[in-house]
Amino acid sequence: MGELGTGAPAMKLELLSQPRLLSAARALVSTFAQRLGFDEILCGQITLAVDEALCNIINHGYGRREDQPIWMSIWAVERDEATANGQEAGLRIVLEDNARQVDPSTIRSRNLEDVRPGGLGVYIMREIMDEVLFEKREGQGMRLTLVKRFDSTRPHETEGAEASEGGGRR
Amino acid sequence: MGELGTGAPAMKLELLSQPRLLSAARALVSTFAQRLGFDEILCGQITLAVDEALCNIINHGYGRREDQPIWMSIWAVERDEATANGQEAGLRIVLEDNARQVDPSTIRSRNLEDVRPGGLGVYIMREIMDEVLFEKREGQGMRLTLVKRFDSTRPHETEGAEASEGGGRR
Amino acid sequence: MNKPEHIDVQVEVVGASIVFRPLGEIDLGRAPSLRMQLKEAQAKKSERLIVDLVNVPYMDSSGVATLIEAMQTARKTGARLVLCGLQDKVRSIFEIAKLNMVFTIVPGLEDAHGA
Amino acid sequence: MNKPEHIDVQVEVVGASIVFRPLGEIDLGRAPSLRMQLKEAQAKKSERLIVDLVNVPYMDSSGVATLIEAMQTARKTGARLVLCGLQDKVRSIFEIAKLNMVFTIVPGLEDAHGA
Ligand SMILES: Nc1ncnc2c1ncn2[C@@H]1O[C@H](COP(=O)(O)OP(=O)(O)O)[C@@H](O)[C@H]1O
Ligand SMILES: Nc1ncnc2c1ncn2[C@@H]1O[C@H](COP(=O)(O)OP(=O)(O)O)[C@@H](O)[C@H]1O
Repeated sequence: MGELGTGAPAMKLELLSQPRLLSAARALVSTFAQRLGFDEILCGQITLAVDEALCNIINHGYGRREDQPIWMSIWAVERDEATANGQEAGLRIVLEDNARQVDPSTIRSRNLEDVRPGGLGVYIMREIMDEVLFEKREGQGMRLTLVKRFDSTRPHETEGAEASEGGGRR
Repeated sequence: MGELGTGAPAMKLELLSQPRLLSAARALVSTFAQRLGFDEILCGQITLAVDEALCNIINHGYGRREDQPIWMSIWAVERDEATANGQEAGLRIVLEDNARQVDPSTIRSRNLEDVRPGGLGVYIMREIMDEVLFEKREGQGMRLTLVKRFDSTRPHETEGAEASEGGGRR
Repeated sequence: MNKPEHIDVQVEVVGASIVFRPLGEIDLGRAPSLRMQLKEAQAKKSERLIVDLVNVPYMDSSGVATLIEAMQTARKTGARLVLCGLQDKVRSIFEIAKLNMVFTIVPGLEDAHGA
Repeated sequence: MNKPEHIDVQVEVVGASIVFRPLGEIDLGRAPSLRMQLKEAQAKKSERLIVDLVNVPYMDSSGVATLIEAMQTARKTGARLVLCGLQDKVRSIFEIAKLNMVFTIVPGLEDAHGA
């Protein structure tokens, strides 16, 4: 299977690290996921995962500084393109920043059983997306790769469905 | 009055010249205009103007080639920022491409009285936006600047309102 | 590179009218699909073609161009073309382009059958 | 550089309950405003705080964190906190974060008064 998203991204959004821009970034992701054919619940979940990632860059990466750049690149392989090219069909979103570099292994969720404010973002990303990869960029800043396939291996949670119960903490 | 939109744009979207990406670009513009405080009708109109501009780049600039870049930069000055900085409050959107350069004076609408398919895009942009400026970029490609102010001088058309009747053809 | 985009349309024959109801946004990518399906509907030569836009939240000038073309076809064959169900955002483009006098536009489907 | 964002909230006192109804998306920019207004509502010390999310189309984890904090405050004072009116997208985040068992969540406002 070819890797999802090689060549130029369909879209690349550069935005300042400002919370007021998040709704526009979400609208971009959600509308594009919808046009690709993800169902409404999945579009909402993908959008949530990206939003959580952007919030973390603003909060942890840039310490709430509002004048810093974030880059969001989006690749898409549609179902019939995938069949034709031997690629996997889905959406690949890469977020990059110029923020301080941290060891990727330190970016993880707390234990969910300990209910308290905060500490849900990374858990949510991993629950929703098929791939969640934090890396240091060459030079400066971090890169986060988020992949969601049409043939997702993640449970599609709906009311009452507890398919991932006991799936562990990451 | 300071010019609307100096310094780094709040957002810059680079997209390939593909019609399937237009809905996502529209969602970005519409949601951001809404967050800035434009009312629903105006958000829809601003989005339409930008969409028409993107269609023209795809159709006329790139002759429907789907692998070419388009850049959309967005600056915003909120109402209270404007008061504080002596700037005009509103939205400035700049579209740039690498397409063939044409004399800006050749980009204009046909006579609307002659009802036939096509030839509405530029007219619509000028009806909606306060500024519509086509320019050749340095080197290659075109640049289109679209500005909408909160204190717009354009009529806000609503059902039955014919404020711009006889406003002439451009 | 990318397949042409498709727009779903419900088509019903009601008496001497065809009701043509597209579902979703009509933009540059989808206008060709709309155009083809309008041609098919017009080939059926009904007295009246009702384009019900109740499920169209957005339309750009490529959609409008497609409807103007359909109107010209209708005129040639002596058929009527009626638009109904326009949402605010869609009505806005017809007003801006000064086409609300050129098309026969009525509020709802029930008004369209007599228009 | 940018002003903190505000979220509109309708607050009503109904018997021994306060109904707290935010309007619009709850995200990183708006969570601080929600937090402040929740604190004000909780300072009124009613028996039950009903957070009616019927007009909230979207919530991220900063909104959820704010509600967890409000729940902890409620527990300290012996008050009840009840959530109602969750739209599908909002319910989804509570399910993913396994918080649907932690909060008291009921379908509609009419169910919340007894919960
Ligand atoms: N972009 C980032 N840069 C640096 N650290 C991060 C980043 N994202 C997450 N982290 C670290 O991972 C932890 C867990 O993140 P998360 O699950 O989103 O919870 P929260 O943001 O509420 O703390 C954070 O507290 C932070 O230490
Ligand atoms: N980006 C562009 N590059 C080159 N020519 C353009 C561009 N945009 C518009 N034009 C020219 O201006 C004319 C009017 O455009 P418009 O009003 O949008 O109508 P239409 O696109 O339907 O022809 C076009 O026919 C074209 O000749």
